[in-house]
Amino acid sequence: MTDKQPIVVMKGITIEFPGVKALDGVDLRLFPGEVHALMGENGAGKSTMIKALTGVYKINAGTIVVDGKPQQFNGTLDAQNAGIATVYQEVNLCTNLTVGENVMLGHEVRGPLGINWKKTHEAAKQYLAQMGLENIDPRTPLSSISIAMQQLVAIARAMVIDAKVLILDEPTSSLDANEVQDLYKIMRKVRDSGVAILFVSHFLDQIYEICDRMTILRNGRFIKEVMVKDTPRNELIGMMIGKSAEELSQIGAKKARRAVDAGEKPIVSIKQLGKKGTINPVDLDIYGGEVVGFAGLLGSGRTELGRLLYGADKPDAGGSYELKGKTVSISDPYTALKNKIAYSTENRRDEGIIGDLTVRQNMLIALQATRGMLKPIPKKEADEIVAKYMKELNVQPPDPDRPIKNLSGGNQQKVLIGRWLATHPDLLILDEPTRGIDIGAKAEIQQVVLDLAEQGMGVVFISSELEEVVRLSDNIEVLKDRHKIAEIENGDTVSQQTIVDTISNTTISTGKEA
Amino acid sequence: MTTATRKAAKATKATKGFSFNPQMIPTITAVVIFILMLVMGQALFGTYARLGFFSSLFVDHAYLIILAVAMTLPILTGGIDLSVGAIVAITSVVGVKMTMAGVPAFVAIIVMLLLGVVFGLLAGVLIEEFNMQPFIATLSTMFLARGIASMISTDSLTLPEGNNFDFISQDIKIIDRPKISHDLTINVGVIIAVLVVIFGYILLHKTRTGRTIYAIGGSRSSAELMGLPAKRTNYIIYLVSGTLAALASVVYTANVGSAKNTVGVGWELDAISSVVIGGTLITGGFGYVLGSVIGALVRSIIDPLTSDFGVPAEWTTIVVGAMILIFVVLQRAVTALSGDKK
Amino acid sequence: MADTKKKAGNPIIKKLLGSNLTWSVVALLVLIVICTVFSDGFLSLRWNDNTGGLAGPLITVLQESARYLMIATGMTLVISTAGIDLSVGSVMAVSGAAAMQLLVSGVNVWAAILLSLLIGLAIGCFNGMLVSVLGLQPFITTLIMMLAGRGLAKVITSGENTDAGSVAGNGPLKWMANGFILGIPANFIIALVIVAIVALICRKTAMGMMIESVGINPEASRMTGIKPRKILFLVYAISGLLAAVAGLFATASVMRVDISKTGQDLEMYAILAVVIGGTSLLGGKFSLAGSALGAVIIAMIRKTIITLGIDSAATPAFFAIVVIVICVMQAPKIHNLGAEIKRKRALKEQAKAVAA
Amino acid sequence: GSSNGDAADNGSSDSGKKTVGFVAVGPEGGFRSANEKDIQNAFKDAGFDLIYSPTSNSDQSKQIQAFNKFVNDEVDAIILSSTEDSGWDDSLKKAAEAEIPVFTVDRNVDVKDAEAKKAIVSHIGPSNEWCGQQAAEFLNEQYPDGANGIILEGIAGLSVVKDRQTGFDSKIASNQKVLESQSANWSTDEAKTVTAGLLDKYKSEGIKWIWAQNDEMALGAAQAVDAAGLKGQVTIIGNDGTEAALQAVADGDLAFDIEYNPIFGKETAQAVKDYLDGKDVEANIEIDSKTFTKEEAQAALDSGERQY
Ligand SMILES: Nc1ncnc2c1ncn2[C@@H]1O[C@H](COP(=O)(O)OP(=O)(O)OP(=O)(O)O)[C@@H](O)[C@H]1O
Ligand SMILES: Nc1ncnc2c1ncn2[C@@H]1O[C@H](COP(=O)(O)OP(=O)(O)OP(=O)(O)O)[C@@H](O)[C@H]1O
Ligand SMILES: [Mg+2]
Ligand SMILES: [Mg+2]
Repeated sequence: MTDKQPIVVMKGITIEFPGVKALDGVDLRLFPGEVHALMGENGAGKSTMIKALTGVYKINAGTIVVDGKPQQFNGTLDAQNAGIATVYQEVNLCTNLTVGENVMLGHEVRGPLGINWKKTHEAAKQYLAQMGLENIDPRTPLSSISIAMQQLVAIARAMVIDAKVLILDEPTSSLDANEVQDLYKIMRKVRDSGVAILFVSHFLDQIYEICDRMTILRNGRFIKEVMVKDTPRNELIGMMIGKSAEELSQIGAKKARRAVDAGEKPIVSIKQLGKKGTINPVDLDIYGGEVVGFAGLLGSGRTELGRLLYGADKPDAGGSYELKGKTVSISDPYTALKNKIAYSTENRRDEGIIGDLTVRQNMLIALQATRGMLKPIPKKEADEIVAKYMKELNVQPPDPDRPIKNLSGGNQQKVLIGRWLATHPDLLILDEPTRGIDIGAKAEIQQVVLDLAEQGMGVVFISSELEEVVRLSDNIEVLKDRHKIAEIENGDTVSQQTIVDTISNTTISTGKEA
Repeated sequence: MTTATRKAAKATKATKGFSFNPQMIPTITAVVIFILMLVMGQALFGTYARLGFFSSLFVDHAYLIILAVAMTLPILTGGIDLSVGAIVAITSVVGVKMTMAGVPAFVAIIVMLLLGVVFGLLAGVLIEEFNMQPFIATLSTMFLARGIASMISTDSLTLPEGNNFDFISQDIKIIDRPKISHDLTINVGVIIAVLVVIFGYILLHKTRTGRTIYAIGGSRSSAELMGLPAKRTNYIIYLVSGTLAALASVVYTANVGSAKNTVGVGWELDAISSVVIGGTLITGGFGYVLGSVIGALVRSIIDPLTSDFGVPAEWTTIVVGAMILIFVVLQRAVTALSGDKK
Repeated sequence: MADTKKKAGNPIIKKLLGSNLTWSVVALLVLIVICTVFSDGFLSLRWNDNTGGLAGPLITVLQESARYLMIATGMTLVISTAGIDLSVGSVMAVSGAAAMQLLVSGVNVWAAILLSLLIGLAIGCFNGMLVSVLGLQPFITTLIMMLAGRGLAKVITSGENTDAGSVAGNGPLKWMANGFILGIPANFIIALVIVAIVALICRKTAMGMMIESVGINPEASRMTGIKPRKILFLVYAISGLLAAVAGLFATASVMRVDISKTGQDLEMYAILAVVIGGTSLLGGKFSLAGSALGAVIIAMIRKTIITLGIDSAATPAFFAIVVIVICVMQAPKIHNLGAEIKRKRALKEQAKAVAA
Repeated sequence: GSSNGDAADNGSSDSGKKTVGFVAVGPEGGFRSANEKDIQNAFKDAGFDLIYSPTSNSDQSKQIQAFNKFVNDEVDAIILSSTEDSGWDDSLKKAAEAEIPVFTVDRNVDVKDAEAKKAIVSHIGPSNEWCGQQAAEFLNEQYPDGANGIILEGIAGLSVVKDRQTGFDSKIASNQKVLESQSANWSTDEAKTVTAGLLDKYKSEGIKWIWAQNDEMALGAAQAVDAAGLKGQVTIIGNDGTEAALQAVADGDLAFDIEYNPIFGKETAQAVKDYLDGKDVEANIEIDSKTFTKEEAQAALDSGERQY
């Protein structure tokens, strides 16, 4: 069909894990100078396919041909040497090293006396600049930058290897509009230099904007390879989820803040609650039955505010925290949970899942913790809870007894949301809950959020996708550089643009950095 | 442009407070406390500032310094090498046996080093090929080495007269005063130790292998997914620690001029405490060779201090323990106060 | 997923081959067989009237394994939190020394037992305090305790190897280590019961899960409302207490404490037992049954050494080789060998097919 | 050099009080504790200022470090209770250069270097070979026409073990059959396990005697024999003459115990004192030890003179 010769040809790839056939005879072709999208629901097998190519997983059947040579890589290093640079789904960097070291690891600039750190850091700075991180000092410890920034660092790292094939597994999941644009710039540049790019994303807009060709997977099976330009969305969605697009309801109309009747106490009311270095003192009221969105750019402090509300970080003195009218001190997550406040982290791998425990245990553990170590949840009750959320959130595979680390990224996220719902909180803080979630599941989760609010739960909804925030929230808190700069009541007049303008037009009066 | 401003803000925030590397704090503390200990010793007993004291501090502990460097590498990756003490035993027994049989010293020394390589390699294979955990793998090689050593001989073997091991232990008097206690003396052993320290520093901070070691310490799986040669590096680490252990054995054997299957019992623990006292995290990822050296010196002056304090016999180990405890607690306190996370 | 059910080979067999327990059992049996081959009387059991119990090589193995069972159990919990307790050997010496010294100084035997257990518990709590509250590294903390503990034992007996063999009324303690229940060594049964209790508490309450979760991902655990500090403190306390029990077993069997030898190097054996039992030193999932089995294997190895009359010089080497063999057998590489070969062959076939 | 002034005066201030460095093994119970306590007390009584420096798990390197430290401290004399008989040349040379007299106790050290030899004034202690010989001779007369036996050794490779073994081998009659020698690492409790094992293993041959190289192990062996119901049928010999062992001999649990007399603090202190006062001192002061049969043991216990 095309004159070009594919640089990577994977045929009939099959991978079995104990109990799962993650991939079943999947084909994939990557062409130089093309951006190729790998499409599929959570658990479809995208990441597995990538790991099959780079040899992280051993294939049970199939052939891999790179540059005309049959290949059987064993490990990223091998693949790299063959010119395949990969950014895996979960951020894989070393938090004990600096940003610069992470970018350059294994490619440090060497002089006669071994590594030349000056040159190395300069090089790192350039690669970071490419990602729009020009102002990050390469000597900053990686642990001190947010997970989103870390994702950018990981991509910068991939640029260091001048590769023939560049693989990006959900690089945009935690980026906001600006970062995504920066990323496109680079992808285009790289593509035009004749590199083949494999791109995974759950944002159809992104696919249609940047990709030329796509391969669709479903339940570990190969569905079809098509050109993007001649595939309408709903056809694509149809192929991905196996039912027609129409069945995906468009959730949440524009909502106006529900009228608060006089004398109604907010679930949570904070005054001047802040933490030096991460978030300046904030006033905030959250009422039952409303969805409060936190909008802001990367590093604006949304996560930090959420963590404060949950007691994950200790707030500085001087702030006040009221729960349903009575002053409390939420000193740690345990007290927060006891007071029916739950927080779902944005950093799934490090602060969310407990990898070796089963899905079941991961779902129950928070509830268990609130009940106390010595009062185990009765088996019957436990079974009910697990069954309920496995079904409601449609966790794949529907087997609660596998280690959660073996689930696909998106499904892990669902399990975690189940964990927090199981504690029946009055206030549920969701930090990037739809990160890495496929369109079907995203709709489900958004629906869940609205239903919860309906039932009178207060929900804080933190997301880098303004569109989502605007669509779901009754009330939007806008943050910038770790200050709360505005509180916008949602309504017909409010649009994404409103938020963007607010952010760019506000200059923080106090000026001083938190 | 929002991008720019926003990130400018981040950057400044990020750099602020990291103007110097917080990972160094434990090591710096170690140095300070070490000096304090010396001052205290001098003030109370008046012998801790003598050149002779420093001479024997280094001459008698050259082997421990080498072992500390050897131990630093595995610990930085979150591993450990319990076999160093036993490797000292077997290499010294073999080495001395050979010289007694008339083999020229330098051949014996080479064989000793090769033995170290072999045991390092064995550990590497067990860890990488049969994913045994370093602790267990090296515990086994420790038993193995010690066992073979005592199978070879349980006598205390003495180096024959005029063997050329002597050159290592020959005193080099830098300052020669009438009283030996005021001489400043070193020997080749000390020089070897210094070279080993330099080697360790270069390996860790000037080579990619060194950086990979830190990366593995941060997260082995990440290191692998980042395309770093984790496996090869781990082999290198245990090869090096095994070989350095053998080198330590050469130095020690030369000093005492004899060998014994029971030599080096518990030295691995001394080495580990030295490394930890020096501020290296036992879970890996953070630490410095120079820290380990300081650690070794601290570990070395704890014993003399204890005996000078005239601690009653039964209490000695308690006091030694207490001293190390106070040390790590102080270190921990300083680190915590200087506000690093967790 | 794509047809989850369809799997190659019999799942049960697969599972069995996969599990460490199986390989431990195999190892144990092999050792027993070896011993029986070398000394025919090895499996013989006879009734011994003046001890009022069964006698024979296997019985002594059970008797010795009791102490390993204790420390291995405590060690399992500690290791599951990604920690380590090097002080168990010294704690054994301390509690043993305390018990003997108290007996000699005329304290009632039960009081002596209780007190020495409390001392063990106290040391455990101290470890726990340092690790959880001060956040010191487990390895160095317990290493310090290992040093100090020995000293404490020496202080308690003022440097003597106190012998309470001739103290009147030391019966109960003596029985603990030498007595028999229905012909089976009492200390072994006591140990089993204790292990069972710990296992029950771990699995019937949420303790086990929480310990594992702290070991796997402390930060995530904190975010789910677990208090990692509490858990850490708890496991070290338990380890200390169980080590004290082991100390009683070790000293009561001869009614004499050996301040420099009692419990020496036993921390290493405990750790070996735990690992042989299939718990990773990196923390996380633990198996008390596995560790128990590991403990018995350790005792069996030592027995084998005696039975084969291995020259004392060669003992460590023999020990090492057995351990290495067991661990290598447990390596996935080995028991996935079959599957791996099949996979390789399949791919070869394909390659040919493609080529053709 | 050494300041002069009568060491007998009980100057609480260090003025005129002579300092002696004691390179020791450490309180490891049994013989060791008794011996080191006695030495420490003896020197205190003799008006010396004794700095005690033990090692851990008989590690020679720590002893060498302590020794060299004493040289730097310019103590007036060094008492060396070494864990190893070799490896002391360099340190002794230093001592010689600093003119610090060295007195070896318990274990003699063999020195090649002539310089180093000068440093050693005298050796004080009982003989290990003698102990081994006593055990052998007792067995020979117990079983004139031979019998099967086993030996419980100390930690493999220590020179005590070798010396006692040499002594034993030099005297034991050819008709005595040693079925097996196993190490029980000086430990009562290990000795019990090992002995139990060997009793099972050699049930057919029948074990008539057990020679344990120290009392700790002898007591362990006795318990194993008792548990196996063979009490009285096996001749067990211990070594060291600790109180517990004598008690056991008196009770008939052990047949014979050989003393390795730890009480020579006085003699040592005297030797040091004489030397520092310029008198000359014997190069080898052998401390004689006793042996104990049932009666002798009982007598010794009744006399109440045993300090350990
Ligand atoms: N190591 C593993 N062991 C067992 N099963 C696994 C393992 N890794 C992945 N799987 C299974 O393979 C299937 C595909 O997972 P994969 O991560 O490829 O999905 P994905 O397409 O990347 O989904 P997402 O969009 O959420 O990342 C999932 O059902 C998952 O449970
Ligand atoms: N683990 C952390 N340790 C220290 N500082 C952090 C950490 N995570 C984030 N920060 C810093 O705190 C500030 C706010 O980061 P945060 O992640 O809350 O931004 P955000 O608004 O949540 O955006 P996003 O969640 O999309 O990253 C940023 O400057 C970031 O560098
Ligand atoms: Mg994925
Ligand atoms: Mg965030």
